[in-house]
Amino acid sequence: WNEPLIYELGNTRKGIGFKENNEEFKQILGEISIPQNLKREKDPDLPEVSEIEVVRHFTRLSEMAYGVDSGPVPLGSCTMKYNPKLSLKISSDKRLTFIHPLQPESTIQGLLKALYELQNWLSLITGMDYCTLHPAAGAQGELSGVLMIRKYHEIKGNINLKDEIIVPDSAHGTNPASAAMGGFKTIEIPTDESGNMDYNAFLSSLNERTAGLMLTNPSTLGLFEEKILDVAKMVHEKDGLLYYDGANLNGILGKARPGDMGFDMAHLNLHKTFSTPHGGGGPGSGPLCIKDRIVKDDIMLHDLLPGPIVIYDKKDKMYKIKWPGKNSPGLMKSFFGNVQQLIWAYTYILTLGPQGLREAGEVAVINTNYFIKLMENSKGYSLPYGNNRFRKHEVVLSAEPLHEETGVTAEDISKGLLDSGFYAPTIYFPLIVKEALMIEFTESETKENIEKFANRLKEIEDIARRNPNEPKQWPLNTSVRRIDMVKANHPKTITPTYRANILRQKGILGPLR
Amino acid sequence: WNEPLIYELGNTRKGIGFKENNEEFKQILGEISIPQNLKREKDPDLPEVSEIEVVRHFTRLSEMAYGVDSGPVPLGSCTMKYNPKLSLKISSDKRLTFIHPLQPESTIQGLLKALYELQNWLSLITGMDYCTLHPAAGAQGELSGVLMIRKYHEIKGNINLKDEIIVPDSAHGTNPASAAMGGFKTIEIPTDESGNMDYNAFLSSLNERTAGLMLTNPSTLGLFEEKILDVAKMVHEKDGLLYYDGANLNGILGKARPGDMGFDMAHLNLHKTFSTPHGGGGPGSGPLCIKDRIVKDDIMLHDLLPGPIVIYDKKDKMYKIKWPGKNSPGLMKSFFGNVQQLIWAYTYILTLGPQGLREAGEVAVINTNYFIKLMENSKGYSLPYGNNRFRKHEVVLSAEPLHEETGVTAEDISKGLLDSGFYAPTIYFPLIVKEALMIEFTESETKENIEKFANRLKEIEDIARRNPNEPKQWPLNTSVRRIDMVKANHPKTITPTYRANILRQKGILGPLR
Amino acid sequence: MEHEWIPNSNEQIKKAMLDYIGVKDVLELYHDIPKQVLINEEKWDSLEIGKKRPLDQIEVEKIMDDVLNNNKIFDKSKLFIGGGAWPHYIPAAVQYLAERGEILTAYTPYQPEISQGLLQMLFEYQSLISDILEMEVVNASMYDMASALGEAFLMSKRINDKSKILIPETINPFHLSVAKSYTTPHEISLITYKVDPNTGYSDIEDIKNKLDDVSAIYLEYPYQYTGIVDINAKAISEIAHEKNALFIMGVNPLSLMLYKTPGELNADIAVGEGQPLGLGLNFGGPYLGIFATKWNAEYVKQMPGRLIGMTTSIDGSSKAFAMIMQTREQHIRRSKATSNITTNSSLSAITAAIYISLLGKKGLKDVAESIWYRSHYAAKKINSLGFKSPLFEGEFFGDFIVDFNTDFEKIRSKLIDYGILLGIPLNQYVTWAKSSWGLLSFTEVHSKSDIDFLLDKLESLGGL
Amino acid sequence: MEHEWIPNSNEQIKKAMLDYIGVKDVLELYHDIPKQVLINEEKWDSLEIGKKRPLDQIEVEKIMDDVLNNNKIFDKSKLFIGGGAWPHYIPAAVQYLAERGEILTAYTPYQPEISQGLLQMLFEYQSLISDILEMEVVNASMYDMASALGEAFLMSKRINDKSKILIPETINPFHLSVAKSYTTPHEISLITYKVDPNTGYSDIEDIKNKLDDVSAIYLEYPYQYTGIVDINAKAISEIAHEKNALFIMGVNPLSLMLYKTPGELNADIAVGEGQPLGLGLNFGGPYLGIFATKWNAEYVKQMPGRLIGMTTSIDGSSKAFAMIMQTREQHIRRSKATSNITTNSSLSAITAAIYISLLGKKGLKDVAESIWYRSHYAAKKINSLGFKSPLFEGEFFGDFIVDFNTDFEKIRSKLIDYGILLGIPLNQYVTWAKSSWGLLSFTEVHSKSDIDFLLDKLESLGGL
Repeated sequence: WNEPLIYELGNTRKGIGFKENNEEFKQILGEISIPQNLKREKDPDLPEVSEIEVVRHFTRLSEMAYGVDSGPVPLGSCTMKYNPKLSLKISSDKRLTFIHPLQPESTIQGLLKALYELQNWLSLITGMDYCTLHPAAGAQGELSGVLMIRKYHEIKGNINLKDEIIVPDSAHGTNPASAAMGGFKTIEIPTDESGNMDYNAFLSSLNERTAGLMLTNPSTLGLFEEKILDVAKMVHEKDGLLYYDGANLNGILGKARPGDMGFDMAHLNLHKTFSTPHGGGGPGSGPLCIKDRIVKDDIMLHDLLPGPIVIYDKKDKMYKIKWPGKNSPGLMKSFFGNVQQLIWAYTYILTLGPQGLREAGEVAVINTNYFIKLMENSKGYSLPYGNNRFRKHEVVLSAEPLHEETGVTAEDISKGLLDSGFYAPTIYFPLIVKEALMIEFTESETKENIEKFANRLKEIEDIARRNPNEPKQWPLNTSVRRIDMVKANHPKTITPTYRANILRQKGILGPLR
Repeated sequence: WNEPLIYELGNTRKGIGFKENNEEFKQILGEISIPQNLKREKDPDLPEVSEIEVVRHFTRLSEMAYGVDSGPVPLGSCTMKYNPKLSLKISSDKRLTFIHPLQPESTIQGLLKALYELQNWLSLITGMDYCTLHPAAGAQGELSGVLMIRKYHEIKGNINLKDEIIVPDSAHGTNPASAAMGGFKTIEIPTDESGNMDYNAFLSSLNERTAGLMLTNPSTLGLFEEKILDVAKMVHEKDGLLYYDGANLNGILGKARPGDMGFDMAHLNLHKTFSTPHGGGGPGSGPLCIKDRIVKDDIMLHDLLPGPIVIYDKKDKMYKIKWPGKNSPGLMKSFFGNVQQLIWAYTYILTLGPQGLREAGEVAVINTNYFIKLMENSKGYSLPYGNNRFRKHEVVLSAEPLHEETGVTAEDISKGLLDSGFYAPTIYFPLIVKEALMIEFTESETKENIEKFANRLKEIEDIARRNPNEPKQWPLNTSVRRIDMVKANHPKTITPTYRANILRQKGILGPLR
Repeated sequence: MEHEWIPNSNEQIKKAMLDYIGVKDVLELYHDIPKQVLINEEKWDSLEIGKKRPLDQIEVEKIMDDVLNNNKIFDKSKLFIGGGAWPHYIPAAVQYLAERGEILTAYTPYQPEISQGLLQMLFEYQSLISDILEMEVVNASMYDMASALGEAFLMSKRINDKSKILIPETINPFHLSVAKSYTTPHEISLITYKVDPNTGYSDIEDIKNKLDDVSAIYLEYPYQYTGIVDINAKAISEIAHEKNALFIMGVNPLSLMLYKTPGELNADIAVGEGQPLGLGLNFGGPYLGIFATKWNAEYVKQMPGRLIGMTTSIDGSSKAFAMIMQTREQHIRRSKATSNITTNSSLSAITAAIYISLLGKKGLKDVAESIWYRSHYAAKKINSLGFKSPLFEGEFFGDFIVDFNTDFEKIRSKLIDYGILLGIPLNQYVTWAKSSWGLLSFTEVHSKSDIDFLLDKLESLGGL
Repeated sequence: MEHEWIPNSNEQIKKAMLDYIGVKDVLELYHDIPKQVLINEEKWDSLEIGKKRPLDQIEVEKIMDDVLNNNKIFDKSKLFIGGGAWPHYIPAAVQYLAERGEILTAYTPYQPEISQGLLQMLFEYQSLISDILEMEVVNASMYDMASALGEAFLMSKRINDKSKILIPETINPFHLSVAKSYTTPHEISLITYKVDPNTGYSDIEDIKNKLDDVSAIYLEYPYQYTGIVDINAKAISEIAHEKNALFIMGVNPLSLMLYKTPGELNADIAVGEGQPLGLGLNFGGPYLGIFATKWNAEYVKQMPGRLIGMTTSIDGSSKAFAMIMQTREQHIRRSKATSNITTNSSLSAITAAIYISLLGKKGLKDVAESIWYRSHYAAKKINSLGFKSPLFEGEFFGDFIVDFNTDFEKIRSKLIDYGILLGIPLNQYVTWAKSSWGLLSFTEVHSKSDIDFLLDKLESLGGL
């Protein structure tokens, strides 16, 4: 398809309307009267199209999109697993979607019970004591954790001293960004040969200013941090808190728990480990779980949670919401949380049970290592860091050998994968690997697809050697060829909205300056 | 996509199962005990795949299908209008889908009331007195009508005499087929120059053997039968019944009613006039409406209806179902009817009201004649029969001029339309038009799409003149090129099922003889 | 009247189009309709159609909420009722996939090149059913089992031109009515053979006495109104073939996961109800008529309905699907066609294909076993409450008759108050049943606690 | 444990893969995890997670039916409650389209060539919102309005490095809490300005007294906890710009169909709640944070979140869409990024785009007018029942406060028996309200008869 913009479908028709609805009110109240200086001057230039045109437009656009329902999406660190239609059906049930966020607790006991149980399940899965289901996404879960770290030191009177957060150089970008949003400096620790955080560098970065450490484990390299217990002990000795980035939980699901490793807090990405759909970029949900401890006097760490928790009031025999109190940094978003996602995850855990969750984790790990073995003899792709170690949920290959030999880049390889009906891996990340291809199949991929993927990578390698120019032309089979990113970002041509385009054409808008 | 067969995805995995469910019963009842000579010997060779594989398989296959949601489907006589998602939502509501067909009437008063109203609405729309919502599709509605004609003459003691049904040569194939299934001979009447049924031929075919007449009005040529009142009078004089094929009702919706034209019975195709989806070939729904009259003594025509009707019992103040009695030919299918389709049509009529239905009919007619005007000056396509007459819901163009000039056929033209993102018209029908292109836009098509369609037809004409071989190669943009129909139908290669294919490969199955 | 479902209903657009056509008024386009017939706007608009005015979608949803809420809404796990349509579990993925617009809003795939996906789905339906039935030819669907049966009888007559068809006494009465409608014009007489009042199995001797000029013997398997799986199936097949009659079976695809198949039993034609394969109850429709026949050219030629075949593109480069044997069909053969059917139940067939694919061999067998276990558990337990249960002693699957010793309709009414819909009062539908007989049904949707709840309530009604 | 959601969970497949890898047991793949940390199977399987065992899908649906049925289920037309999330009519086509798998199960479009459809939808969302707001730059979404507001305040600080932000006394208290969480680490102080107790409009004089070192003035428009549309919007904008402060608005996209837009009012940043654009209430989420800014390079550079831009393919032959200005984002800029946001609310944004497209200009205006009419009708009628309604005299849209002279919570409880959920007991959330005040809300889902039903019940409670 080459689908026009919805604007180009015109503005001469009629969409869904409710005009008739107002006639009886008009008879009683007369015309709408709005103070002149509050009245909008000109109706917006919105399209006016009929229902069938909208249905066709978005049907066709959706066919030009690619999700897990279309085929493998081996984006590393994104854990794109199957999103069960069972959960879709339940989480879009109107008995859920029309519950108002400020409904009295007595009217939503069924829902609160489920959310209460979900808190408990996530606590058990992570080895923690409390979970708030509040954060709207993983990154917000991180920020929540960072704000708790801040509050922790503030309550202890140390906030002026404690201004550094340690992050390994293989970390997701959100870690340093969250630390910064929480007002901390980040101290980056390099990765050693075996793929662990460099322990000596870590030790020498650790000091009185250390407010905490943020760690993804297994790391973005798919490797488990072998010295984690030592690291935890050292950070705790400096009264730092350990934050666990749950993005990669699928790699140890049912095998190890952050709470048992010494972490004080952890967020979970429900769209990763717990199968909620990513919707092309969100919404997500990032529950934050913590291991309780005394902060100071009678203030416990769970008092610092920046979100509500559901509690069971034994006296009243009902579930209630406990909103954060004065020791909390405050809320992170309006209302309880992203409840559709929470209910989705609830059904996922309910269906699989502990046995199924463990199976999911194990098969995800088997899939990764099976793929690595398939690629073992390939000369074009190397396996940097801990070359002899098994990976967990994901693996980062480097296309640097192929790049050096032929000039073909990780990006070219990606486009070649698109052409064969796969989505591409995460590329150029983590930054410490050159020409990185970060690949995660999850437990949802079939053995056959993993083999096809490996074969395609090898085929690309062959093509690159035979004709290094060919990959530069890819993709060929997608709805559009490679895209002009210079034009996309140039002040004279940048077009973030159709309105900007029109106003520029009319000469009303100049370059973006 | 080139999607493998579901069988080719393998049989090594696990689908959705309910194994656990039986454990507690097994403990009570032991293993399942089935008499040896009733036991299936070998499990069927069904695929065993995981849920994600099924979801991807059918997602991809659906992207290789084309419905009204994808773009214009101008199939003449099929009335492919927009299928509102509003109606989809309501008709697939589980409050409807889990009503058992033999539930007590007292438990389904809401539903029966709606069906009762729908009967009345359809009666008013067709100008009839009674409707049964029973037939499963238009063709079954026709057969129901034919069986009523049969019963009518039987009750009057004339069935041995009355063995002919008159049908014009422009009729849908279902008319003669239904007449034959009802045990009648069909007498075909040619079409005259102006597109009407040849009146003299009609008169000379009319005789004492005439049991009835089946007529589509407007005809498949999109033309209104101008002498309909005379025709009706003449048939009635011979004690024949007039059957109205409702396939083309959209052409006169809100403007004329079969009951007012002298028809005794009419079926409606809910998937045509009343927007229920066609689902790639059904299910449909073909309510049969009749104008009541005395058959004999106290037997009325409505007593002959081969399906239930909903009545309102004023005494009991409840809606009840009246099943056909002894004067009816019997039922046409199990249970009440295709109720999902009925409720869909109910919501459609409810939304539009009489004004909206009339608007739908008018715009459908405007669309047709606008298209005809656009094509007026084209030399390659002619407008046979009633060249100066306005069409109603559809038009039949003949590509015979282009064919004679260039050898390019209606089929080639169709394939050229597919290549440009349109579905093709109905072709080679009606049989009385050479190289027929039977085109119906319905009221759902935009002016712009009609123009694009006309332009594409003219473009194809140009291409045909410039390079007559090119159209023979079409389609180029579809998932498969032209298909080997000889292989498809040959006794040695015919493959109606995967099982047949496998058994043939194993040498167990020979040619189909 | 401008409407969101009618793109060109905008007055300006319409005016532009009418101008271009060269007419002043839309009425001119209807000038060939006799004046006496033409309805004027005012009259039409005043008809009691809908609410006599267009409604907003929001109003429609409100009204439809009323329509649906004004019924007694039973939880599906409290529906213990079958008799030709059964409550089953439908995985969420089934509805999601079947409702995708490209499938839902497609027409019959007359243009195969652009409809390969649709054709492949239908081919897969035919294939999956074929494997369940062990018969090599399956068509792309009929309306439902009843009409499929009517067509099977007509096909039998076309094949051997004999005029009698033997049918069982305990045949589904709806099927019987439809079969009569279909066969009456073709002078086929339907002759009933008896079943044994103790076992519910067919009376072989009675069949043997009625074999003159028999075109076919029909066996319902299981009998939908007794649940009995007839142990004489093989014997009947042999009797039929000895007399050069056809053996026609009416099947439940789920029971075939456990019981002998039409293929094993050498049936010539098999029909069946596909509703259990992922379709709702829908107060009676749409369902899915299964129609299968043997690998025999004469049979296939006489078969009604649409057939999809696998072939290749002309250049042989890729597999392809298309409608085959179209010369049997009405749009080509007209009055000589094997049937008038055109629109069938394609979407139901696709739904069934999705359902079967999702469950696979093991899942389908699970369902069949669940049905067996639940019905046998319930029959046994109800018996222990002091009722004759099951009434017939033969092998049964899913459904069975209980003699409640008192008016069954009364028991049923009482249970409705507990949200339970229990079975079918047989004597309202068939002459051979007493008013104390109820036909009960159990499937995988009923958990043990659902059944125990029913038993408990039944017991509490004991004094009735 | 074989499972339908884990294709390779079959024991034979796993064994083959493990063999190929060269390990005996899956545990070998975890050998780098310290023994103290590794959980053994038995322990894990005994944890109280789910029902401690895998469930069939049929069991899950039963349990979830219980979860959903154990709530009081209100018909949406009986929900007279807003305060930041409102019941609205969602056309069926919205949900159908947004749930299509290719959209629902997609990731962030990192590979634009294969995700043009997704990118175009997001671009259309940005564009449609841009036209409603009359602001040229809109991002691809934030989590919700509250978090968008927090980010707006941080952005303001980044732009002018001043430390005070003025906020209205009647700000949505949830927004306030979130804004504090976001701004506290960055030493921004949020200073409240007063509203007039009679009109509900902002107190301009109070604002003028607090302008020292002000980074931005924030106006909620309408105030979600009073429904008042502030007549001083223009004046505040001018005051802010005079002091080189930013003018930040918090809007409801529906009210903007009738009232002056952020563009007209010269706002620098606008945030808003997109929930009214086709999203459910969902007990609080997911919603849709709208974030817009002016055509100003510095602003765009400091803007948080993802931006989609229209461009062309490299050869210029076709239009194309891609993520732009990515150097602001965390995956590239890390600790220097404008925000840590990555996963946002794309599907909500797409849903809003579908909703806006379906209604179009006229339809959206219909909705806005419906809200205006219904709320004004209700306010007037409630007043005639003898309550102070509306409490504030200023212009209002949709929501308004009524003083019921008695504990509002009691009135609300009584009405629940009639299936009505009436408004928010304000004093549970804000300090400036009395216990007799309730915040009521009316939208297009309430027909006149729904409102009259409420009035009738309210009247019947008169003696309370």
